[in-house]
Amino acid sequence: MSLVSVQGLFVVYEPQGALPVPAVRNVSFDLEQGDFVGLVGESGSGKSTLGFALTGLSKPPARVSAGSILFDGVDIAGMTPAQLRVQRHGGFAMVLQSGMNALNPVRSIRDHFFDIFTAHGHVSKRDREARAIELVGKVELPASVLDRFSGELSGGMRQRVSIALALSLEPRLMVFDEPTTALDVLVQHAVMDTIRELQKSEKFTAVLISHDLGMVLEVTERVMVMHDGLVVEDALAAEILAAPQHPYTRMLLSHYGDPRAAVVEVPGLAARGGDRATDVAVAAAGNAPVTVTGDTLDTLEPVAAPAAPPASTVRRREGRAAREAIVVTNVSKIYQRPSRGEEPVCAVNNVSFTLEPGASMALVGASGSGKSTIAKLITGVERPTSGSITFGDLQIDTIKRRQLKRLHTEVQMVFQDPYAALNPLHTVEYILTRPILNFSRLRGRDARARVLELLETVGLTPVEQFAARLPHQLSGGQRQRVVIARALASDPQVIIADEPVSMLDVSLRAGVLALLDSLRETWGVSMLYITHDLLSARLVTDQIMVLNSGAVVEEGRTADVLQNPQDEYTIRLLEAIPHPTVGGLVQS
Amino acid sequence: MNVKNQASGPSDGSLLVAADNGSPTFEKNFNPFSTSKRVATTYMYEPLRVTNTLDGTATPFLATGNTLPDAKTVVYDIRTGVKWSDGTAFTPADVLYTFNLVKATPALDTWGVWQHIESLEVVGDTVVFHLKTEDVPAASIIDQQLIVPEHIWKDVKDPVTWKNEKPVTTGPFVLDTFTANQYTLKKNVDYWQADKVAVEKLVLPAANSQLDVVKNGYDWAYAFITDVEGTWVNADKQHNKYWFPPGGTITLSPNLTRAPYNDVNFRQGLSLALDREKIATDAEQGYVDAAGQSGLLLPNQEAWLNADLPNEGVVAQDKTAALAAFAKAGYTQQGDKMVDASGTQLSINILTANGYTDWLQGLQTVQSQLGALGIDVKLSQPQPAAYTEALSKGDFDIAMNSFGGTGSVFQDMNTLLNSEFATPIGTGTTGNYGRFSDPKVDALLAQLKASTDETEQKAISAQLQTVLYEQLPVISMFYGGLWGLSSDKNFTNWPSEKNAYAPPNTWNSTPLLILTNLKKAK
Amino acid sequence: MRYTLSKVGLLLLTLWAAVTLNFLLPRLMPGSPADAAIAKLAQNGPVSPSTRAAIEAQLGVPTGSAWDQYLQYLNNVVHFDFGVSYTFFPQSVASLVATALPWTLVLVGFVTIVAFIFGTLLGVLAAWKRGSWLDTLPTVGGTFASAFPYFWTALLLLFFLGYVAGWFPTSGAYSSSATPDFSVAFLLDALYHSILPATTILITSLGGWILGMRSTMINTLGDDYVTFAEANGLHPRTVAIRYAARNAILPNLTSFGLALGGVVGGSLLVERVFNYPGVGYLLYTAVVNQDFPLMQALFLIITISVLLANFIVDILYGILDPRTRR
Amino acid sequence: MSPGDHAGTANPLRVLWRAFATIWSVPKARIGVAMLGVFVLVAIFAPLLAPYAATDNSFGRSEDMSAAHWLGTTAAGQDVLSQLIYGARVSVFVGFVAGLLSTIIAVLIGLSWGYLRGFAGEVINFIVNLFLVIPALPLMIVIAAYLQNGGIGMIVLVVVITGWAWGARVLRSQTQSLRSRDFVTAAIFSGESPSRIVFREILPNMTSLIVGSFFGASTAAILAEAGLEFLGLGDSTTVSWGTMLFWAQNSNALLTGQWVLLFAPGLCISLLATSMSLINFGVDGLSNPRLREGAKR
Ligand SMILES: Nc1ncnc2c1ncn2[C@@H]1O[C@H](COP(=O)(O)OP(=O)(O)OP(=O)(O)O)[C@@H](O)[C@H]1O
Ligand SMILES: Nc1ncnc2c1ncn2[C@@H]1O[C@H](COP(=O)(O)OP(=O)(O)OP(=O)(O)O)[C@@H](O)[C@H]1O
Ligand SMILES: [Mg+2]
Ligand SMILES: [Mg+2]
Repeated sequence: MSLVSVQGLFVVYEPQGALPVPAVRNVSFDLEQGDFVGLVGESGSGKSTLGFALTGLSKPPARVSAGSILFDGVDIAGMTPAQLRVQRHGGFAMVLQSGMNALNPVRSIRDHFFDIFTAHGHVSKRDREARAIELVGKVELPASVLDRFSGELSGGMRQRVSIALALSLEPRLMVFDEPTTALDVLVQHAVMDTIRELQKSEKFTAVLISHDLGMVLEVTERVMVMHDGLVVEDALAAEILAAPQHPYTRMLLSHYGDPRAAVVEVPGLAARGGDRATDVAVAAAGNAPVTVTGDTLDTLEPVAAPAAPPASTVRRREGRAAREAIVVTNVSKIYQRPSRGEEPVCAVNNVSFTLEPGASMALVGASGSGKSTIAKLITGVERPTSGSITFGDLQIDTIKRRQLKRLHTEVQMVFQDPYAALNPLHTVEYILTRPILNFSRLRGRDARARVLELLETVGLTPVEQFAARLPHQLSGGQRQRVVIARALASDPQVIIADEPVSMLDVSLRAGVLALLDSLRETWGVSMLYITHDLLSARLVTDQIMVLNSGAVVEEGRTADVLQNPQDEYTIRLLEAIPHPTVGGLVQS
Repeated sequence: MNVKNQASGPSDGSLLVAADNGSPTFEKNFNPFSTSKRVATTYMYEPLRVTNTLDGTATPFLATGNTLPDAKTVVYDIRTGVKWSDGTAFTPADVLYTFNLVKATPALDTWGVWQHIESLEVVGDTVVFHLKTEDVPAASIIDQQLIVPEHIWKDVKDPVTWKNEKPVTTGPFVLDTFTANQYTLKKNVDYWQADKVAVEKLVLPAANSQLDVVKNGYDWAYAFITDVEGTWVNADKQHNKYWFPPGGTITLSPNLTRAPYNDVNFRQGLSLALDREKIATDAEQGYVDAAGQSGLLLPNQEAWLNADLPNEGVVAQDKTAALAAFAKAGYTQQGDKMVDASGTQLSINILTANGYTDWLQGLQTVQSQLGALGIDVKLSQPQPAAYTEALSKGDFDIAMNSFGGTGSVFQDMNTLLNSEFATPIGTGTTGNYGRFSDPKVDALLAQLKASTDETEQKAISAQLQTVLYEQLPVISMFYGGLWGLSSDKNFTNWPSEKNAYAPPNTWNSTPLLILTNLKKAK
Repeated sequence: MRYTLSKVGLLLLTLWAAVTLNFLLPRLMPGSPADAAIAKLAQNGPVSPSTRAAIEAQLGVPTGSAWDQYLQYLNNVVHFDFGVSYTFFPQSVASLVATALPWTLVLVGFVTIVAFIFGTLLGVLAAWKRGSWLDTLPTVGGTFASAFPYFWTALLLLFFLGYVAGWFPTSGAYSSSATPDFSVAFLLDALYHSILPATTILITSLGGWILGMRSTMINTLGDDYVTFAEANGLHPRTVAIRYAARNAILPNLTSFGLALGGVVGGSLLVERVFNYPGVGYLLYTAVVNQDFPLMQALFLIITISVLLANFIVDILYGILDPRTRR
Repeated sequence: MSPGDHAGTANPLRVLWRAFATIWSVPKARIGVAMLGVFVLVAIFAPLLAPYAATDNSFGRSEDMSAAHWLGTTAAGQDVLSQLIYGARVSVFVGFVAGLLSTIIAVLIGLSWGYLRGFAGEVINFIVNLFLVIPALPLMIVIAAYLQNGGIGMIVLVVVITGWAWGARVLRSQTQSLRSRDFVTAAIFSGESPSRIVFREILPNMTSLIVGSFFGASTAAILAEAGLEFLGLGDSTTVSWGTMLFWAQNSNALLTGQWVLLFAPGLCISLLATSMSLINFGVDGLSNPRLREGAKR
């Protein structure tokens, strides 16, 4: 008998005053003891909902409306909370998606362990300290963390602690809900390794939920792909890699590539060989669009369709290409901690570079390495502690508030989170009109014409319709396009894109990247592309700079640096990237 | 406070009185010179004579009587055989000492005796007061000074701030127990007229809400109470009585230095426009009568009334006459508005004190009565202190105020009319707030002050009444009542309309009259 | 430590501001103390002109420039010398406050703490049993009760339980015949007298705590660590109390400190209705009689008490929340 | 703002309408809105509804309930029901005006100082904290005694002086958190002026908080007005529920057995305040979906 047997499961959300949302639809599968299964799918496809149902954590407004979840032959969908609680020890455990916040900030880590031991009584009072130390040891943490509070731990440590806590229940089934999303690439890698090791040694059945097919393929044996509440594919990792059945799976898979490869290709984006500057060809519309049945505008966007508008509607910026370079010389930024007695942070340490007119440069590095700080320094949002930054005749490091407006006419920013970067209360038209009114002399009808032109440029057609929309009526990718359009409104020479696609689903990324890339081509702007994702850096930039702890450790042509990294840090960054092709094949 | 006061039983001879309100508790202060002394201090210390403020008759206490050899001298015959409550004998020297103490410490001179006295001396069993001027009414002021024992007070360092926690007195009662919530006095067994004191014990709680008074069977209370018949009387129909004699006149006092209030026609207009009965009823729930323009408290001072005044001086509402008077003052009715020559509406601003709710209710009626003539009436009600300041400095148009009630016609009239008090606007004064000034009136007052002959006094008073009636320095409205509530259950012979031997108030020395007149109920 | 130090600094600064404000306010009021004393006497009948002079002589008038007065005032405040009350002359303000303060402190302090604890518990319960009658009853009841004006509740209780039913004494803090001491009899007597005022404050302030706690608790119940604790099979009581309530109480603690000011104000009204000899009643007396020294001292005392309570709450917060310790 | 946020359209009126709709969807709040509506209507149409004029004292004193006087008469001979109906005007007016004014001050101070950083921000932070800590009612009493006799205007002023701080604090911290949102930074990049950022970008996102703080301030104002009038520190000639209680207490309504005189105005105050608190349940839901009612555990 299987450990877990799910039959015809339906889970619906029934929020007050809104229509019910069917989040999981008719899902059936079995899990055997010791399985390591991946569950992938884009945001909102119902992965977490399924995970919660599996571990008996569905609570209002979610409701298991049909089907059964047999755990060891017992249906847990119909259990009372008390019965479920008994099952928690030696049964099923879950590591939450936002594991960062899964710890009570006012209880020490030790208390967390002891609470669990007390609740289930499976560890005697005498042994509990030793057991707690042993458990944190399993996730490679020192015993001293037991005295700490969650606020004193880094994200990776917190995630490990919550894994250890789940482990302390001695579960037979463990569900990891995106255990690494909020983490830095390097840490992500390390935590995944820990999970893999643990699963091997403890022999529990594991379900790994992730939107990152690459990572899942790398570590699991079997993969289930969810789309719109349905499990559209359920097969061994090797099979999926070799012969994906469902178009959605194929689409997901197609977006993987190794940034170190000689030629990198992703649908919707031009293939990347050695030197990008020679590849000026713009991906043509209709390049391998993925079609998925039952798709809506909001959940899946045709990948490449609007990437490059027909040349006839958008004027090429003939003669208006970027003229000035941004010159950064020996810039450092030290943040004084607001509370005294704490070490100041050196966010940027003696960095120098030049962003030539029309160039596209990547700034990569792990979280906290100072990438965003450099963006802030260049855009005048923050002042450097030392060093100088110039843009043409503008001395950005000492810029006055009044001159900021002039700087922003020329240097614009594309924000990381398209959900946060748009005021939810303003229409697209308002959002785009403001910079036009502020930076240009266009008024009234002319301004509106310009708004429509911008929308067309970023491929939001029909333009009239999009102009009237509010942000919540747009998909993530569409929002990011609005953000880009806003950045273009002032007709800038330089665009700084701070992780412009990291918040977007895989399916939307390529489109936005393609747009950025083509804009750079057609409009001739220079671009500073900030990311921790080396693959995308490879795809859209010519030059790269690798930052570590605020300092530049390596720089050069993107293809060169990635194919032949010199610095150890760069090598580690590259290693942290999941390689489904390699890993999956090795496993099978 | 207990729900039922145990102290009040019919047989134990104790008397429960709502006389002293703690705010909310009592501070122990029995200094007879202090303004914040415990009320019952005056039940223990005695003055030379006690005047019934209703009609001005005096009853001898520490003095057996006084004579005026001339208008500049008063001779008091001091009672003999009186003992202080510590056993020491009371002597004329104590009287001398008290007055000299007050002279040496002006802060103690709350009666202002030294404004009248030049010097004093002990002659045998008498004390002779030499006055500054011919000053017949001075005796009524000297009368009131409470006498303190020399042998105690001579050792007091600062008589102004001394709290006199163990009062040594001559009066009918001595302090018994004291807590912050209640104190009791017991009968002074050595009192010189102990046979007249039927009360064995006086109980004075700090909390005397009207609910307490009605429900807890008080014997004596001073309280303005809504629907006295339905509440106080109703609580014990057989015994509970009330008596609300007039204790002062509530007036509208125009600022005579300001136009148009300086125009007698204007004042006439105001006076004639008012229906005093209605105002009195609304303000005091019908407990008091409308006041006449004579300045006297009727019926108590009936003997002094100028018989020539029509209707005993009471002005009846007469809108036509009022309009005529206003017309003479330059105000005519235009549509429903009273306007001056330039057509602007007449607007008057009446000053009263915040929290004097009965006045306020009266004023609201004034407001509507004058409003009916087209006059816009505004009320300004600052806190009492600010009200007093505005009054004293003359910073008002027309103010609600009271006068009289001392029992002495001269005192009442003098404070109201003497130009001596009419200080310039902006300088404080203590009487005659409207700044009335008339040499003829001053002369009359001086005459009255020097007169020892009652017939002459009455004649002069009649002239002053005419001045009040004709010139309207203040517009009388209604009498301020003295709100006496009493119960016959334990003690009888309370002052009443038929037996008005004392006003029913619980403060000052007049309660001595009551406490020496009460009889035990059978 | 740093946390504590910065709080102490803020406390001192606020204190200074309160003291200064306190110096200014009464001085802005019209009418002199003598006017006030006369106005008070005048309610008992006409005041003779000569009385005024005597009263002015008794009370004395502030002298010197405003700045000198201010410095003098600061100096006095530091020495707890608030001068002599005008209303209760020659009683010193300090002694008046000293007799009144304990009553209010005990009444308000005790009731507030009880209300806070009780209200918090009810709030926790309501949030935990969301939608059941355990939620509806305290929530609706609390909403209602917190909308009652203090004095109205007081009047109703006074009338129905005090006069009509006669179960409780209707005024004062102890029987009129009793003398304050620490005997059991007296304490029982005082307790008996405090029931109605205490109930008033309890009824009126309870609702706020219930509602506040309920809404923060519902928030924390949605937090991930609560879900995680549940997923780990902890006992629901442990989850409710050590996880959800423990965290929900923190923001409520701050509003507890701030709400104290409201309770002190409410007690003023309650004291007035019940003739309770606390600082609220005294302040009312002082205001009505324009008793500057008394008013200043009381206002200051009340402010300091609330400040101190807030300070304690802040420190407590620091202890309860490890996040502030760093 | 989260992706699922349905914030309505850019038009501020529509935003308010949305807010109203959200409030209306919460049953408790719906009751509150209905109650408030009744009070407002009574206040507006008082002259039509009241059987007599509020200050007409031509009736018998302290009369019991009768057909002519449903709630009896006061000790001054006024009709209690008419006073109650006219009294609604003052409470509703004070609640509305004082609530509005203190909310406006709270918004101006909370927003501008929440947006600015540095020393000025610290100073205002300190002042706000000071006003938060100083007990309001005693302060009100002292100020009311000082301002004396200004009638309703004075009471509104006093309530506003002591009542804005709480809202300012809440709005300030919300502003501080919104200030660091990307869309605010984006507005800077769009060349917007600081005032426009504060009032066009940040402010509309705090509608629910502002509405909530308005109702909170209104409730406090209504209770404070009643308290001050009851203490006799207001203008006793106005007809309001507070002064009705003052006069009832003054004329010992309990002694004459007319408990209605105390009961009715107090109940009205409570109900009006309750209606606002009930509406706030809906406002809570507006800003915090978790608080939406009905989700049982
Ligand atoms: N509390 C809720 N109320 C209503 N609908 C909800 C709720 N939580 C989730 N949903 C909806 O249920 C669907 C599935 O959500 P779920 O959280 O399972 O997605 P997911 O696959 O885990 O996505 P992600 O990768 O973003 O975590 C989504 O459409 C989501 O909008
Ligand atoms: N305003 C600030 N005050 C203090 N420290 C700051 C501030 N902003 C950034 N830092 C610190 O500076 C360092 C660099 O931060 P930065 O945001 O530039 O990193 P990043 O490379 O963009 O990281 P991520 O990939 O997570 O966005 C970090 O240690 C961060 O904690
Ligand atoms: Mg999820
Ligand atoms: Mg960053």
